[in-house]
Amino acid sequence: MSTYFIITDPFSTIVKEPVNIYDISMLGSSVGIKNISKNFGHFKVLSDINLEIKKGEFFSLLGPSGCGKTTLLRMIAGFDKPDTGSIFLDDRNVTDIASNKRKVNTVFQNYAVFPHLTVFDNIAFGLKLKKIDKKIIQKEVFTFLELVKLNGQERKMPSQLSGGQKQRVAIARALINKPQVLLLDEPLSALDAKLRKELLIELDQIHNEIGITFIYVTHDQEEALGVSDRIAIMKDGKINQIGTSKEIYEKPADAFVAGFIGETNLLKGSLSITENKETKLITEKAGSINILINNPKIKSGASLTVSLRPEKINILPIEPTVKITHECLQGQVKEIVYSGFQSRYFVKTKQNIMNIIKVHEANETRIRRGDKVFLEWEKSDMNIVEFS
Amino acid sequence: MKKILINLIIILLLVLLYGCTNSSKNTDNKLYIYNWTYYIPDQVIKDFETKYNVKVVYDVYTSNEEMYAKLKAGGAKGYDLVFPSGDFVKIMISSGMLSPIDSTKIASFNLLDPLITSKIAYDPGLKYSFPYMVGAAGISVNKKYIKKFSKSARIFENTALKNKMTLLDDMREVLGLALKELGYSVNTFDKGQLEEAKQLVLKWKQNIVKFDAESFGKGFAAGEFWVVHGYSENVFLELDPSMKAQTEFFIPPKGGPMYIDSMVILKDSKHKDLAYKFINFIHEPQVYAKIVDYLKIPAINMEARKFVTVSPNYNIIDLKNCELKEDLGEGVELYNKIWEEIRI
Amino acid sequence: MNHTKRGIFTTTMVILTLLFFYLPMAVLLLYSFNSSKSMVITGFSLKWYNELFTNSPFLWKAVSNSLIIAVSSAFSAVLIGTLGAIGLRWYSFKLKNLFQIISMLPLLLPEIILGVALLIFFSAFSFPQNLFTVYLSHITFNIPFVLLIVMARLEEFDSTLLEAARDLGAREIDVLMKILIPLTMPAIIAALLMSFTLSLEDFVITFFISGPGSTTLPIYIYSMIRFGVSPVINALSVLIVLATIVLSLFLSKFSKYIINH
Amino acid sequence: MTEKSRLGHFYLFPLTIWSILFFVSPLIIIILYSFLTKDIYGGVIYTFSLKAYQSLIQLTYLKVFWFTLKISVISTAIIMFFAIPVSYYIARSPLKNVLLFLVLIPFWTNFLIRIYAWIAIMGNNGFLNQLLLSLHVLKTNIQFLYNPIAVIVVLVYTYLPFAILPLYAAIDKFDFTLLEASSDLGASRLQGILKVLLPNIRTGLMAAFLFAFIPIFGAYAVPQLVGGQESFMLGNMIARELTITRNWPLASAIATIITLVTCLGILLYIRSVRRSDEKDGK
Repeated sequence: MSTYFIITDPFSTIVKEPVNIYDISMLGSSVGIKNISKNFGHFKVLSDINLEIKKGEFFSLLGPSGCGKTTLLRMIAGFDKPDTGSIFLDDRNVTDIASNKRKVNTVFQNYAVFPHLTVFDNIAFGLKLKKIDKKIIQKEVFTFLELVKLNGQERKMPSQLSGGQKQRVAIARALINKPQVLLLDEPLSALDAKLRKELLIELDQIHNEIGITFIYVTHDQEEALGVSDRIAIMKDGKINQIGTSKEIYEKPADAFVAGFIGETNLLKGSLSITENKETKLITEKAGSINILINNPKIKSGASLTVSLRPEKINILPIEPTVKITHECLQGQVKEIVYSGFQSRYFVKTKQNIMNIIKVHEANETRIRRGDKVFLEWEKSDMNIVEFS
Repeated sequence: MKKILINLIIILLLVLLYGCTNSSKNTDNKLYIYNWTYYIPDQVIKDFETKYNVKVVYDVYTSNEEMYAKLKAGGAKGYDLVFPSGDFVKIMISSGMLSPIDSTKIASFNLLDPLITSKIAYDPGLKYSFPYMVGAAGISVNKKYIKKFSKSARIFENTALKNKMTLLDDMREVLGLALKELGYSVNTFDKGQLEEAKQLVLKWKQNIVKFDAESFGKGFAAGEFWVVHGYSENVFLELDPSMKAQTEFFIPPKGGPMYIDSMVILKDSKHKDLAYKFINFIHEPQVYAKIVDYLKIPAINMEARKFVTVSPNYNIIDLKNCELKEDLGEGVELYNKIWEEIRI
Repeated sequence: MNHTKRGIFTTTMVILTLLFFYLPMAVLLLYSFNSSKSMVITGFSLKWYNELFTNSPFLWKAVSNSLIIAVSSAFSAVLIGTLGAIGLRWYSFKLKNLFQIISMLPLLLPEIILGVALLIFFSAFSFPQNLFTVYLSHITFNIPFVLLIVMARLEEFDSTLLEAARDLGAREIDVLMKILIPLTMPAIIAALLMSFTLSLEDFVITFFISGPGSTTLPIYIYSMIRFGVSPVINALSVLIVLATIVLSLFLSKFSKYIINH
Repeated sequence: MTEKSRLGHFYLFPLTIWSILFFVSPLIIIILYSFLTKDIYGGVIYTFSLKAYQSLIQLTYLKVFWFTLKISVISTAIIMFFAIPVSYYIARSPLKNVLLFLVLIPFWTNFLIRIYAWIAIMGNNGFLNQLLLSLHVLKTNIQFLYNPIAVIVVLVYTYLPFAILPLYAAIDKFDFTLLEASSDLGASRLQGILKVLLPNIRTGLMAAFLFAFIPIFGAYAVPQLVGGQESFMLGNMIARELTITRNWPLASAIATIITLVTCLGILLYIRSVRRSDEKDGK
């Protein structure tokens, strides 16, 4: 996705004097989730979730609100208990251990910074509870203040801090307890867009420095795709797909994932295999389109849903020579939405409207509304997301 | 968890204990007196406190009923000395609230006026009570506003004084006044006589502003009321010196209910010795005279009469047609019913 | 046109109300400096103030009784009520709504009912009536106010603060002492002041359940209104109003929690 | 039982004990007493009797009930008549903190002092009479005290702040752009207030009404001190049955009935709050 990290220069926030990593690097642990189910009344929040999160991984739970991702996170934290199933930290079953006894800490969506304590006391909260020597606490607090770039702010009250600063306090407050797993429950959602991007990169950097496991809950695909080692896409209490950002974007497992991650054109139709083994998708509206079928299970006559990302489509004012690996359709431009470095085109092909995104190039031929155009894409860019 | 619970219970208990100590501190060397309003001058109490180096805790009531209800409801556990009227002495004896009085411990037993003591039927031989004062409710008139009036209970029939008069809010006193006016006994159970009395009171009711046993004295002094039915001391102690000359008090010539208020020691009293000391102190002739001068009512203690300097508002002789209220027993229901019909 | 008319109506009502509120207080102030015992104005004098301070031992005894009761019952009510409010706010259980209504009921019942009920209750169990029963009764009617004020504050704050604390290793006692109580403190202080004032002011309940030696200031004032020989009461009233103003100024800081119940 | 609910029980433990001991039990006892037989010297005899309730339906008692209701309704109506414009004004005023403070002072001032102040004003030789006499409006003193009007005046004075405060809180939360919207749509100011403001502050109105009506319905000291011979309310009746006629079952029966009436009012209030919450989609 070419749309990320364009507004700010990401390196401007990263490259500063690094914190002494050896002081704070900790050991992460793996998280195992076995057959977890949870009902609130008659409502099934989670059904039979299984998940393995590796040591030191930056793992995201991504899904629309109400998909159960936060509930799952709260179970790992120990705030909620599953109805069935178990949670493991490094192969130790922690399902019945209270939150204050798990080596897991949480960063909350709404910061949950204690408003009656100074920045210093907020960060020191966990250590003070453990009755650790004051000098050590002080040293630790300053280390973590530096980690989250709040040097010199330790005497302030939370009401004097900005949202981003509060969230930094919350992060330091969680990390100072040296958890094996850090849980982040939509930590950036209350911040404005610019700040969100900055802090996300910092989080990634912190993760790299201290090396513990991060479990990050979000409904924002940009965030998840940008920093995660792996992502689990959830919907209605189930996991739809687990994979790296690229796998998920390029090879969505189903129509929901395809629609949820980025934008897509979904083409529905039935498969017909011609006598010379050409495979064609006969759509109701766009006519017949040549596609590639790699899955032997898909038989002629099966109904298919195919995903085609808007940026994979080329829009041309004149008819191109179509290669064997490509497919081409003709259409008319209905609407153009200009947004700086790129434009979005809505092109009508027979009855169907296709959504196309094109980055502007120098000297490109200008396409106007109402123009007749040709759409061209590689067949391999079409993903079958559903079939029956 | 358990620790917190225990801590909390301890805190709660401590707080409760704190409250307890507040109340239980006052055990010794304190005499708890429950008396009518204006019945003993503050100075006498102070003198008693200094003479015996004790503290007196002094609370007041405005009617026998109020006092009795309070004692019945649980206040009886705290007081030592109470001043009920005769009928209530009898009630309190029969409900076992009183401690018998040891006559040998009372020095002034023979100083009481036999004219009065002979009338005492509520406690023959004074086994449970010792008389404090004798008197009767009467009528006070403000002569500044009322130049001419007849000295009789019929003054309440004067429509010219409508809304300027009060009757006591006390069933026995008001019905008794009417019964005597009609020539009957204040202790009658005769339904016909009571019905007649009721009609008479209803006639008076049209002219009075309220039934009041509490603030009639203050109201009279402030000029709110011109004619009030009540105890003279309650009125006169409220008056400015300038007003005393223009105030006249009389006992209706046909009589009314009279009372002998006695000192009684409650059964649960923890300071009986102090209570005896107090009774004896009150009846020291000079002390008693001081009280009588303050109240301006006749002395029951014959020895004390020698020291009296102020002429009372009325004399023993004015009470000749008055009758002592007796406990009505079950008959109180009849009175209650009639009184309710008048009052509500 | 229409607008100004309505404006005049509400403005008039406000002025009338304020006059209505303050006329009696002005009259008390006037009479407290009157040299005569009656209500006819004869001249300026401070003698009633003098008498109040030098010659009213029973009154000051009543004041001290009132203060003892007000302080002790306010603290006890706040202790019980704050814990109760935390319980009602953060935990759910069967019949919670019913329980909540019952806890609030003493606030809504006419005072005389609570007075009579407590009187009969104490008498049924032959509980001696004294300053201690007054203390118990005052706690009873103060608790619902504490609940209201503290719960209003608890409603405002975010449950994740508690989770965050537990997550950082806090035990329940730490959550209570380090998070809940400090954060509720303004409301706790408001509740304390409110209870203190209500207790100082209560007449009806105290009147019914008072026993030997438990004359509080309102009971004493009541007897002064009915009988009692001097306009000291005017001077006393003025001082009470002044004390009220001072207390209210102090309270205005916390009034947010008191008004918004 | 989960850890959480155990903790809840722990926090509620003192409150529960206290409520049961010093509130619920006393209420149960008065209800029990109302079904017992009176003892002529006070207290009760432990035999079942409905006499207290039977005597309550006598004309004399019904008269008191009717009088109490009348006084309560009139006083509360006057209170609401003042409270609504005043709290509206305060909520909209730039000086609202000052005005609120001015309302709070009488609210905090000792209740008996406030009653006494009115005795000083309305007395026969009180402030008002003196003023009117010296202005030659009057030739002789007028008796302002000791009648139902005096009772109403003092009750209104005493409980007006109790109604203003909850109403103010409700109006203060009201979104006044709604009134602008309604006037934009052609409603007059009065129509706006009647059709937009009042329905939206309904729970506040209800609370104000209850905070004034309930204590007035149980008033004792005010009719006792400034009422005349006919100003006899249920509160006075309870006190009277408790002390003078020593009919504890009857006093308990009246108290029970007032309690029931109050509970009914509260239930109606809760229902109306729920209804308006549902309307708001909560």
